Amino acid sequence: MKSLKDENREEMLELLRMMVRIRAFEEKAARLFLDGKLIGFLHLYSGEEAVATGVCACLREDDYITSTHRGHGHCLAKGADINRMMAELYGKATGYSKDKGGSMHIADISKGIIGANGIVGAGIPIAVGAGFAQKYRETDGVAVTFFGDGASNRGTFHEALNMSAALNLPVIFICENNQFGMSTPFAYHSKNKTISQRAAAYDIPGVTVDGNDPIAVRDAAAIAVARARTGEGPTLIECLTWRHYGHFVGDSAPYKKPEDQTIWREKDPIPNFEKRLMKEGVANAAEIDKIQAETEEEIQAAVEFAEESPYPEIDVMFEDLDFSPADRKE
Amino acid sequence: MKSLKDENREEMLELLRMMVRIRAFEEKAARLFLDGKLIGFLHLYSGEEAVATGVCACLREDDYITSTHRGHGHCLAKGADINRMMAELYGKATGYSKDKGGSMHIADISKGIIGANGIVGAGIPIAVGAGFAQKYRETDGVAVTFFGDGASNRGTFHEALNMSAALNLPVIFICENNQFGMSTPFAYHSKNKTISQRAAAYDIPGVTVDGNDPIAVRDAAAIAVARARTGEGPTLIECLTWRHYGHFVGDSAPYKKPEDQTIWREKDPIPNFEKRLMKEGVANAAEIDKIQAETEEEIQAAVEFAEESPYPEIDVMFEDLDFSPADRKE
Amino acid sequence: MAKIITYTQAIREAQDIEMARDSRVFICGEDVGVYGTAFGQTVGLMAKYGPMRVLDTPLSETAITSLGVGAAAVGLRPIVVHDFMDFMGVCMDEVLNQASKLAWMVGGQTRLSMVIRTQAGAGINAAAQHSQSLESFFTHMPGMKVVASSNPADMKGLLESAIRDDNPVIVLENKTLLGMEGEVPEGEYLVPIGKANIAREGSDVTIVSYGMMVNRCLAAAETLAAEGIRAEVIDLRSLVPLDKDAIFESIAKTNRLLIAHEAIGFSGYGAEIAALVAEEALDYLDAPIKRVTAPFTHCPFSPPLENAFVPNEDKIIQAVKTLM
Amino acid sequence: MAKIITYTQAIREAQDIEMARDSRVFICGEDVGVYGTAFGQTVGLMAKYGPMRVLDTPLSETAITSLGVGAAAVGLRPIVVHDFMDFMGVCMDEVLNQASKLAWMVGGQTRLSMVIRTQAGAGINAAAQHSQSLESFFTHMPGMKVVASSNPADMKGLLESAIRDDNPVIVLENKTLLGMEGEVPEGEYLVPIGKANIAREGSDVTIVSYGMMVNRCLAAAETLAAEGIRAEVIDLRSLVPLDKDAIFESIAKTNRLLIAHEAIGFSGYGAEIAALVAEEALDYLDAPIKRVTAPFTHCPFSPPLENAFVPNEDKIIQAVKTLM
Ligand SMILES: Cc1ncc(C[n+]2csc(CCOP(=O)(O)OP(=O)(O)O)c2C)c(N)n1
Ligand SMILES: Cc1ncc(C[n+]2csc(CCOP(=O)(O)OP(=O)(O)O)c2C)c(N)n1
Ligand SMILES: [Mg+2]
Ligand SMILES: [Mg+2]
Repeated sequence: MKSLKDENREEMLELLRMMVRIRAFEEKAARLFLDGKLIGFLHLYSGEEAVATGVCACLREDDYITSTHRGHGHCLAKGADINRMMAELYGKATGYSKDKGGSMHIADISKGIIGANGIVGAGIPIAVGAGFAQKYRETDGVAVTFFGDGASNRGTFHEALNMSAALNLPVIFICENNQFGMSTPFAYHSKNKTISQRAAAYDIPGVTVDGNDPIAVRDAAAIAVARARTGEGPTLIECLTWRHYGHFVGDSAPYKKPEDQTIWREKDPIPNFEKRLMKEGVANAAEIDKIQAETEEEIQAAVEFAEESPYPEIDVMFEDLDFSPADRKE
Repeated sequence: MKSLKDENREEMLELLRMMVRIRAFEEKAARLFLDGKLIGFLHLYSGEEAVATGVCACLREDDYITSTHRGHGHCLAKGADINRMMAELYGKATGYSKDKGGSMHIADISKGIIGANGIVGAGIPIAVGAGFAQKYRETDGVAVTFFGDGASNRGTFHEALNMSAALNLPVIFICENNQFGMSTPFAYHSKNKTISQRAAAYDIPGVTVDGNDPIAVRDAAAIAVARARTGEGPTLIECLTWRHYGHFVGDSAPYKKPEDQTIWREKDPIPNFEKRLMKEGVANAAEIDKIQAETEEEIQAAVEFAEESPYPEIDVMFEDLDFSPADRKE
Repeated sequence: MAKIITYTQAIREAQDIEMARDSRVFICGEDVGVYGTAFGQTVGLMAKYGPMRVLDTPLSETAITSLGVGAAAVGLRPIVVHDFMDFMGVCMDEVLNQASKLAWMVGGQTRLSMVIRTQAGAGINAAAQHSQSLESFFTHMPGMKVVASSNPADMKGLLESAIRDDNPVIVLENKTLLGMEGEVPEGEYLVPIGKANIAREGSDVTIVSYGMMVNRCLAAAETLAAEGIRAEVIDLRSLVPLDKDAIFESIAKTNRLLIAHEAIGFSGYGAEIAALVAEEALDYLDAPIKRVTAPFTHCPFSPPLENAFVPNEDKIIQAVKTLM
Repeated sequence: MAKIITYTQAIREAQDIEMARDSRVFICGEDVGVYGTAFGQTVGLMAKYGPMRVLDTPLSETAITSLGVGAAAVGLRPIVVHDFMDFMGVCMDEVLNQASKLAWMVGGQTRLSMVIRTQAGAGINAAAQHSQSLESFFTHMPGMKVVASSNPADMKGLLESAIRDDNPVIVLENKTLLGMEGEVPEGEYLVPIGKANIAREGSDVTIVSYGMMVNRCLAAAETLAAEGIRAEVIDLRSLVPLDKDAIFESIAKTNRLLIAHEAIGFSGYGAEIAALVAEEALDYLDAPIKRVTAPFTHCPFSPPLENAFVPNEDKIIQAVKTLM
């Protein structure tokens, strides 16, 4: 594991803060669901925080991301507002979509978040379009797409990687290999030992990193982002990680082996990063506690915001279906 | 190029005969089209005969194949009846489908030909189903799918290769890399230098062979078929080849460079194989002429058969849409 | 003999019986084996029939459906599972251009005996990409049969018939019915495909429906009865082939027609029913045809919006009253 | 000013004008650039606008459509080309769950200004997988507009309007109209989306149609006129949004309705028109509604069968006569 000696202290604390924020958001969402306050499908990102955090640390606001059904972490890491996200889960009018979307459809276009997606693998080629737009406009922006090991077996993965490679687009493919597509183990659904080895099929770089180490993720992403910004094309990064809970809140995950669960719990990215920060003298316990406490407050405020927000008017469901040409921003 | 010394003479002549038959069929079809006797889309296989011929030389009647829009060669090589095929092109009742299908839908289920397909790439995963059926029934049969370089960029390619690898199915993937998907050159539509390198993405063997050499194709296919028959799973074989004409009859192929056309015309599989047979003393000119002459007769007979056949009754278009349970073969 | 089981158990039982009966029948799809799917319709079947006959697959709907097509083309009888109908956009070519056409395109040289089991409907706060009722697409594909059940017994009987059918059949399940209990005959049980069920007799108005919505129509009919309006409720069960005669006979008696379904109205399946009546049975009608459907928008996540989106008894009752 | 050009040239010109006008507009698809597609609708545009604005792509409809979705979501205005509508099964999810829903699902934070150009129709002996008219699918997707043109002028005007529209629009071309010549206004030309065209006035019967079939309806109307039957022919031009009023006003006058389209009838788009009339304008009718459509089967290859499959003037004439 890389030493943190040469790292910027503020950046390190921000990485921790983001991971803690994501975790706190997810744990709160789970609690609220079990308390009957939230409904629908909630796919939690707990355990995978280092991936979104490490990747988005390399991104600017004018870079784009596409996300998945398990998207809260990506959205927070890319700068989405925690209050509006919580309101979205609650089904309230102050949510990002006036609450038509819910957990699986959070987006913040102003922050470059093109959206979570309920169709597994659908976001992958949408990022190709966003990356194409960057190139079309001759910016040095990039597009990043997050997706799972399960999604790596959808045709969209293949078409998107090939197209980005062939057209040399600034797209970065982040595969979150959390070892399962719903109940199906990676070793069952794929014969290949790594997902990164698929990059060779398109003559682009592919790398596998410890997805529970935000520094390893950030370093790999930084290289990929730099390549993309300078016109060197796409990269595939596989991040090995683990989801702490079931596929969705309510799934008890009987298909996970207890011994694996134990091993991976020990690799939990947050306590490990905290220990590392302390051990390497980057932060002390008090500073870390402060981050935890501040985050708790943020989350509490978000819950209050959401609870106090009104439900949307019924007619909202008919909005945003037809934009007349008169509305058009030229 | 491998010596033919150790080859079975009859087999060599059969390889030649099949290539000549396919070529003659295609050239006749083109002529008939230009004479206004045939209509619709005709995608000719001229120039690519060594692929279907070499592969099908390794197959049994109880092996399955799926084919493409450019399927005449595959069907002939797998044993389809030339008369019924010609009738199919003519739109006659004696065609394989009672003439509902036409060129892009020729099939002979009794010969294991599950069908040509008008949707590029659709046949690839259908072969996975046929291969699955072989394994399900515990036969040592295999399923082969033919597809183009263009099709190798469809999601179906990816899903099919991964699924066959993960489930260890007896499927052989034959990519006919004829350098173009319609007008789009391979070097434009794919960054990878070979298509066979995509096999590594699924931890299965992949190999590129000279698709204009029936022996090279047959040898690669023989290895793949043997692996599949003995439960060792799928193989991807890329055959480098060239279509002599445009994408379909009527396409003048302005996108082809004349110099490439010249180079590849010199690699024409049929005259080259004929020369080789003669040079290595496997066959003499008279024997080869005889094959040509016999084939001409076959084709002529097929044309006559087709011309003399009636058009189907109109009501035939309502047949085969609903098989009542009473018809069911138990 | 009958016993009380749930809709989910009826699905499981139908598959179990048919798999025991015919070794060519197998199930394939994501998470159908070890997990028995997130909703439980295949729980226990892998343990009983082994991993080839209850095949867990990679997350590849296109290849899964094609696996079904290829296996069926050579004589097996696959049950392909796509948990949510919404996902079938990703394998639409396989349904539209392969499964529904193959037997016909090859002139009947083979048959394509394949079932696709999938869930339709809203009502579980799953939002726009997990709540659709897209059946009208599949009813516009010659060669494809489409059935939907409003209760556990029909579910069992239709699914068994679908598995034995020599054509591709889409079997629609309704998410909100999975826990519904009902009396279901034991052992082999076949409900004929193509035959509607008069779920309630009446003489004043005909309500045609299918799937989950039938239950809301029945509840509405109960309320209407209290007000003196006797509604006949037809549960189509089979969308293709459609039992036109059942509809025509009923409206010959009632002279009024309401069509109710969960899908969006515009270009929904109800449009075809209305069109057929307007073409072939217009004279029977004493009032305009009415449709009660989801409005022309996407299914919203927020609970009050979703409640307003899914048609309910009240809307059915109001609509019936406008016809009287 | 107007000039005589073909339908294909009209398509090319509309794209050319809009690309010159708005640098956010680009075309992407297989063989659209160097080749100008097999049918020529984009010939010369790559030479004029360069390879980024006329983007040749790999053979990957899913990624092509998604490229459009992603680029549109961030403000570009793609024209996605799928040569044949039949191929759109392979990217149905991208149309159904992404393009049509994205702007709505994100609460209007962005718009999805994207055109999909594709060809419908039979008549060129291209058989079951290259001859379909699948428009009804797309009319069942809220958020998606669908237009179809029966002649070069409308083609140009509808396509330009579609490119300027702030919603996803499917623009249907007809294979058999590609060579059709007609007078087309020069320069920018917009035909409003959502407004039907009374292609021929009449008082005895209303014929509603769109796309290629409009021309057959007009020919039939001509023949009928000789027999004293004055048919009004409505060319819908826009399927979604639908100009209901144009239909209702016409049948208020004629009291008879025939709907003609190339698509299969069952669950075809004509069903929705019939249903709307049966719901909202039944009183106007003095006769049952009639539909003239392709029969419920696949498009056959063999020429005599294909001829029998595609509806023609005779069938329209016969059907009108049954209404009189
Ligand atoms: C196309 C499609 N198929 C299936 C599903 C149901 N589904 C939702 S998430 C999921 C598993 C996804 O696995 P992976 O891509 O590894 O992501 P993870 O959930 O592990 O983050 C499945 C099967 C879906 N939403 N979309
Ligand atoms: C899904 C789909 N997309 C596009 C087409 C149109 N089309 C037919 S053949 C072809 C090119 C196929 O190229 P390749 O796979 O290399 O096969 P080849 O024609 O070279 O044998 C295209 C684009 C189609 N039939 N199906
Ligand atoms: Mg996963
Ligand atoms: Mg090719």
